Amino acid sequence: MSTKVKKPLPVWADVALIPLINILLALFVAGLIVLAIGEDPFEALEILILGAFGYEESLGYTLYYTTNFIFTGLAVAVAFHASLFNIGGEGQAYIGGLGVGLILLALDGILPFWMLLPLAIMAAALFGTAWVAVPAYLQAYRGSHIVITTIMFNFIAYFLMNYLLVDVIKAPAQMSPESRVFADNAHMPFMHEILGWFGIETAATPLNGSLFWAVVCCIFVWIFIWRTRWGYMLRTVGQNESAAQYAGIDSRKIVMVALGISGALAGFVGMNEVMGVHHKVLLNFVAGYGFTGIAVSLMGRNHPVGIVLASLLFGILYQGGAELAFEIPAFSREFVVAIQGLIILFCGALTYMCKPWIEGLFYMLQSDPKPAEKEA
Amino acid sequence: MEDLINIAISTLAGTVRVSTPLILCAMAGLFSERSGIIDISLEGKMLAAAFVAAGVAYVTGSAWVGLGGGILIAVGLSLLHGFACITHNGNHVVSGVAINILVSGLTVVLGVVWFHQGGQTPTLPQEARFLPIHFPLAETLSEIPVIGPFYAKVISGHNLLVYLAFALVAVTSWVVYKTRFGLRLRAVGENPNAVDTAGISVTFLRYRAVMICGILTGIAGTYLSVAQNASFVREMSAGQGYIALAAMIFGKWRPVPAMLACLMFGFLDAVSIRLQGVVLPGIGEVPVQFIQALPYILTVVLLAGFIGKAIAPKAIGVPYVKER
Amino acid sequence: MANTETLVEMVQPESESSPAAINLRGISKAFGPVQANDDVNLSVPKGTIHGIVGENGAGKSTLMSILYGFYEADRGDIYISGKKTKIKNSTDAIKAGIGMVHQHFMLVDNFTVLENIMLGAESGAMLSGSIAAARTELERLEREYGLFVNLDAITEELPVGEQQRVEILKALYRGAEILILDEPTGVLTPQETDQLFKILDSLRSQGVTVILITHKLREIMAITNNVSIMRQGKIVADRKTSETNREELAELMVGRKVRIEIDKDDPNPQAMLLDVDNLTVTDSQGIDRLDHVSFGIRAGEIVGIAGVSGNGQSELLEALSGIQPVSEGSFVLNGVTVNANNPKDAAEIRDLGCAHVPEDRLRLGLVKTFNAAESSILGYHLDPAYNGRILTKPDAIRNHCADLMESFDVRPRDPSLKSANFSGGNQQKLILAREMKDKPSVLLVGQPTRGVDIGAIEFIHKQIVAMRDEGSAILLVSVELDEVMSLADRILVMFEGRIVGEVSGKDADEKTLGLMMANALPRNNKQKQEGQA
Amino acid sequence: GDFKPAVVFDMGGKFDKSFNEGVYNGVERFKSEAGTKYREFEVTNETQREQAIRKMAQRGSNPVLGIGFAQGPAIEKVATEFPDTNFAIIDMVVDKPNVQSIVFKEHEGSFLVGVLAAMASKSGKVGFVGGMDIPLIRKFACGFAQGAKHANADVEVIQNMTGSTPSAWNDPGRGAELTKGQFDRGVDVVFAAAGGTGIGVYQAAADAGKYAIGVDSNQNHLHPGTMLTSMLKRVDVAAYNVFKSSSEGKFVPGMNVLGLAEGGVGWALDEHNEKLISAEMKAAVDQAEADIIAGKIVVQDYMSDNKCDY
Ligand SMILES: Nc1ncnc2c1ncn2[C@@H]1O[C@H](COP(=O)(O)OP(=O)(O)OP(=O)(O)O)[C@@H](O)[C@H]1O
Ligand SMILES: Nc1ncnc2c1ncn2[C@@H]1O[C@H](COP(=O)(O)OP(=O)(O)OP(=O)(O)O)[C@@H](O)[C@H]1O
Ligand SMILES: [Mg+2]
Ligand SMILES: [Mg+2]
Repeated sequence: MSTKVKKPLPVWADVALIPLINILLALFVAGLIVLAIGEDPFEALEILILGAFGYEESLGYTLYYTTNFIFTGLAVAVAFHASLFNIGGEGQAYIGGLGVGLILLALDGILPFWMLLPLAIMAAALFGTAWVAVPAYLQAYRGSHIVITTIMFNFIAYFLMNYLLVDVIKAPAQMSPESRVFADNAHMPFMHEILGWFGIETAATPLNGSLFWAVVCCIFVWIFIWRTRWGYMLRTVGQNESAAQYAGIDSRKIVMVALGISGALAGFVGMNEVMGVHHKVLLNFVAGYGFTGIAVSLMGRNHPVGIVLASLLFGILYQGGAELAFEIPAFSREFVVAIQGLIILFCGALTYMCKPWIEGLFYMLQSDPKPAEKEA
Repeated sequence: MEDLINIAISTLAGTVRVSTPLILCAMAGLFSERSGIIDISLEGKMLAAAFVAAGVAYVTGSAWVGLGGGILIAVGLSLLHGFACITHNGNHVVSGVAINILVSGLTVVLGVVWFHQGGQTPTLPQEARFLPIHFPLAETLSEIPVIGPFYAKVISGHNLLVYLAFALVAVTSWVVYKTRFGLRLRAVGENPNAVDTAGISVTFLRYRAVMICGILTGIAGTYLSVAQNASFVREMSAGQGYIALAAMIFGKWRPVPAMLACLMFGFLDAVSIRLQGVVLPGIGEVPVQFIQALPYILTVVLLAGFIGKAIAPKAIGVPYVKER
Repeated sequence: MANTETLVEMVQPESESSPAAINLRGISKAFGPVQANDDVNLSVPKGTIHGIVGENGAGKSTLMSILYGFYEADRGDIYISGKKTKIKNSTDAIKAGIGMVHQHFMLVDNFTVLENIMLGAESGAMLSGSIAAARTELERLEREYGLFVNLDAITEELPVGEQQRVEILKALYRGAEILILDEPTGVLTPQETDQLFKILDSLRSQGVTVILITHKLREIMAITNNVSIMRQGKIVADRKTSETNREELAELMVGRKVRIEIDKDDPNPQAMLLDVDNLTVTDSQGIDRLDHVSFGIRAGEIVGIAGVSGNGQSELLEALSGIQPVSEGSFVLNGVTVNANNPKDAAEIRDLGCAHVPEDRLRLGLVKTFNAAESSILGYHLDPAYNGRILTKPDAIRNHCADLMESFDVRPRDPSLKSANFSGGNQQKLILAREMKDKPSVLLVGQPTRGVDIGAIEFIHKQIVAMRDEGSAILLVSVELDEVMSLADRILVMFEGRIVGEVSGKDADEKTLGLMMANALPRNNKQKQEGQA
Repeated sequence: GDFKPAVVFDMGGKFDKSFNEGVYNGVERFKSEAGTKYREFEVTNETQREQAIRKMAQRGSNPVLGIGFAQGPAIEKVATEFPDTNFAIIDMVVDKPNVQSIVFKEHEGSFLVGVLAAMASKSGKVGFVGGMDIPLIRKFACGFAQGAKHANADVEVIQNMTGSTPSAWNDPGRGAELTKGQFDRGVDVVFAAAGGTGIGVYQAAADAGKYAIGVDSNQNHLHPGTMLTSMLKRVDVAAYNVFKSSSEGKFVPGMNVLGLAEGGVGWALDEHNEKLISAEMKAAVDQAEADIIAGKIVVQDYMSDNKCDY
């Protein structure tokens, strides 16, 4: 029998070992650069890790970023399963935040929190969806390429928000282009407050209730995609449109649904930022989370679990990176950005680089390869 | 009337200037994507090229050497993209995003270290730039109404790279439709199996495609920092890579339509610039933001109204693996 | 197993000296866990046609792909006319004078025929030159072998039959000395097949060596000099064609006796279940792909559609199954009228009790990336049996799939295996099982046995007849004439979107049908009137 | 507490070719003179402001200097948490006992360069190019327009904004295009308050042989001969003083409004542009300065009422 039979990698190697090796590779290369600018890579790594987990405050920030990335990552993923590339998370998140803001500005004095919360969630979803509705419609019924239209709608969102904040919702007699701060009953409780109710004292961080909602969204997306008929139809359309037609699935409706959900998920970034952290509508609070969501989703292989892990990684990079810039003068924020780029490159794009070696290794470790059983 | 014509002409001149980097990037993206490699790192490549070109041009005092430097770095990044996507079947989009992020950070870091001007490169002396070329008779003819100024401002009076960009559109469509390489390029983006079984190396073919993509983005970047401006400023590509990508799709991955899309966008942009602060009868002053958003809105409208379904090359973004 | 030397002698009556054109020694190839080829030895004398038969997934395509350099063998040597040759990629193969027509065509859909043929064999860096050169050369080839194709047609718009001619021209254009054909006749009409065999014959007479993979033993007997039988990645036997027969080959392939004819008793047609009236489908260019077609199918009968592929059969199926909109005319399905004003999509048609086995299994029939279980509910995904109010019922779906696999002997019996990883034959069985499961009153079947090995064919035919006997109305579209003849109770012949003739299954003969299909027969009195009888 | 200076730059970063960079130059000067190092951080998103400022305070930094109106809320919050730490903020008013608020009368400085622009213009058309369309920038524009009108009642002022994202502060290409557009409409003097985008504006002016006016720091040296002048906003001095005074234990909380009178704003005259400023221009602008200080001229501050109706 052939000794050449290669066993496929065990699952754990595929989903755990390889990513780990990739991260190490990325850190190694990053380390070389750190050396190049005359700093100690290990110290840097330590600061990065401690800065991300070391003390309760840092953990809070890490998870706060993670929350945003989960939302945008899921948004991209849902669209991807219908083989649609929603590059517009940025704009949808921005407008989603607007929705939350408007609702809260209108009702914060009037309604109690437990009524405002669902309203805010709906507003975020609704506005996010609304912002993708036109591109979605054009994609479904006019065949206009979703990538172009969503890029355009990102720009349009920036202009719209800039106009609204400077000329419309800016609180009078205040220099900065921001809305007034919501009344306290319209604040998403912070995690330290929530834990406080249970008598657990933690440092104040921007991490807030939205994290729970993010988790809910993960579960929802998983169920929706793999455990409902709509998810089934969505994946069918995404994988093989003519088969969908054969099955009597209206791919146009599906496209609308997929992008609608995608937009809603992106919109929740607005909730985390506006209702959870800043308690007011302000300029460019999205800060690129939408775009990074693309990398998050793809690195997470468009699966909620993967996305959570990828989001965590990015959370670490953001918070730990900030700490690096804070602690080591030589590390400008741009330097940190560059390091992030490297890590995305290795963990996201060069994922399979080391796979052959690993496979080779595994099959060397394989004692007597058993004859491959045949099919058909 | 008189100055209306002037406005019109200056708008067209502006259109040409604004469109140039878009056109170069659109052609670049076209080569890459026709070969099946999605490239959203046009932005990053252009930015890197702008940085290196400006730096090199400053150090050597030669725009041409700067151009060479810009092209080199962009090709280098293309090879990195290829290494990830072609050799290691990595995800094209992630690789692109990574390159964009890497570059936006690195340019500033290195800029600060090398030039101590906060990521900006020193202002280039005129002789180290690509300066406007004035065609013969431009002055004399400019007396003639309409045609004169048109010739002087729109046709003549741009720098070399502008003319190069338009020439390259012609070259691109010639290469894509009239040469062996073009035939194979179009084939590999549609069905790499066919190319492979025809005895052509899919890998090598795609690498060549992304390298051409690099060369073109290199020129685009150089235009930004050595021709249009006289120094590199952080993030100076300001999203034009994405616009170019959109324009290329708008043109359905075909050279001339893609160029027209770029020109359209440049035109809308040039118009919006000149519309800022105009007072419309009745409405009063239109908010700046609306005017600024106009090009993007109109692009969507045109796309929806007149451009049919854009069908990407079939094999785009799909890694080529025989043993599934 | 016959060792190669003796084999070479035995198949070389003429020049003892000249070495075998192809000589494969100990070829092995594994795909992951699957040992696709296992120590294969094969020797093909120059100027002969060598047949290879074997069940689906036996390793035929893989072996040929290795010879053509598409895959690299894990072990083993290749000798081309006696000389050891390294074939690392298709370039080497082409250099060695090998040409291959792949089972799944390797054509660029949106290219013209000419471009497809030139690709990789251009004469210069500029196309203009190559085009002119290619044209003349191809026109010569076309005349020489009677292989006519419109060089300027867009490939994807051509019927499969012609696409295959393009593939053959591709090989000949590269001056192939050795020609490999992987299941070439799967998509051809008898005429086209005869045509092809004439070509192969003339090629042989000019010293070209041909390897022919097919599931149709009749063809093996008709044209090959020698034949090798593959099973489970091994060559289990070599025979001289003159010294074997279909029954033996079938047995060698499947490892058991198979009956090649099916016996079915006469139909007793009942109520009209599908009544098609002047059905017309017009494509985007405004051409009538389906041109005022009228016929009816009663419960308990099989109506077969014969015709050269690309004469409207696909449109007929797609219109009746709700995939393509009806442009004109109508059809009545179980009493419900469907026409331009009252369109129905595929789902609605299914709800009317009409199931559809599509011609193109990979494009329509299933989703490659889905696992078998998921593919096994495609089109029935809304069925309450698999859905709660919100959630689907994974177990129900798995069991359903397992049942299907059991009842139609789909191998491997693994509902969680990716659909793509079943051989086409097994994919086909899964689809048939799915569509026949709830005993639809009307069944539309397209190419039920395309590229399926005889073991499976026998089984599938039995199932179809069984359905008829249980009172379903069945529309069978197939380019396999003997399939149509042996299954159908009535045969309609289509040409250019019209029905040009009808014969009853019993007294149909290949010749007249063939002529009808080419519309070369004056319309005889046998049509229409008994159609509605 | 003891003197451990720290500065938190805003989104633009310490090299924004604008007020962040001004602050950077100021604190660098302090560093080189006093030889005391300072902690620094550049925020990259909205949330980091508070985080960074608090971290500084936690690390015992004192004083903590925040840049830009956007840091107001953060400073306010952290200042309450750390009553013993001194804070200072530029471009925003935070009313806390341990906070010094430094705001500039940009409108006054802009007024002066507006006067110069109007007088230097032959075509009677002057231009303004802003970065992002935010109130602060409208404040510059409004002051500039008033100055121009003051010098020449029927001068036409054409205003452009670059964009609606932070990238509007780093888009020289677009800046150049906007400027060329204005030139084509007859403008021959252009004032840019647009950070890095200004680089493109000045370059375009140099290429076209028209006048440009710098902003914040003295940018006359960039293109001697075409840089008419620069509107000075001495954030560098302000930042320097914050550190200096605290190092001497003389930190004073409260409002600190820097206008012409206080020398916080002004216009730049040096060897690079002296040839461009005629005697009468100088006279006129000095006069205007005197009048403003004397209160004879009241320059309308856009931010006071979000209006620019002069
Ligand atoms: N691309 C591939 N990747 C992985 N495994 C493959 C691939 N192609 C073939 N195989 C494996 O090799 C075996 C033989 O495949 P092959 O295509 O040679 O069968 P075949 O004889 O051509 O079957 P058929 O009669 O259906 O064409 C299959 O059972 C399959 O498991
Ligand atoms: N992705 C894959 N992974 C593993 N095996 C595969 C894959 N794709 C195809 N195969 C195997 O290759 C063999 C032939 O595949 P192919 O698609 O050629 O089937 P086929 O030749 O169409 O079968 P048939 O002759 O029944 O039509 C099948 O046995 C199938 O199991
Ligand atoms: Mg096969
Ligand atoms: Mg087959």
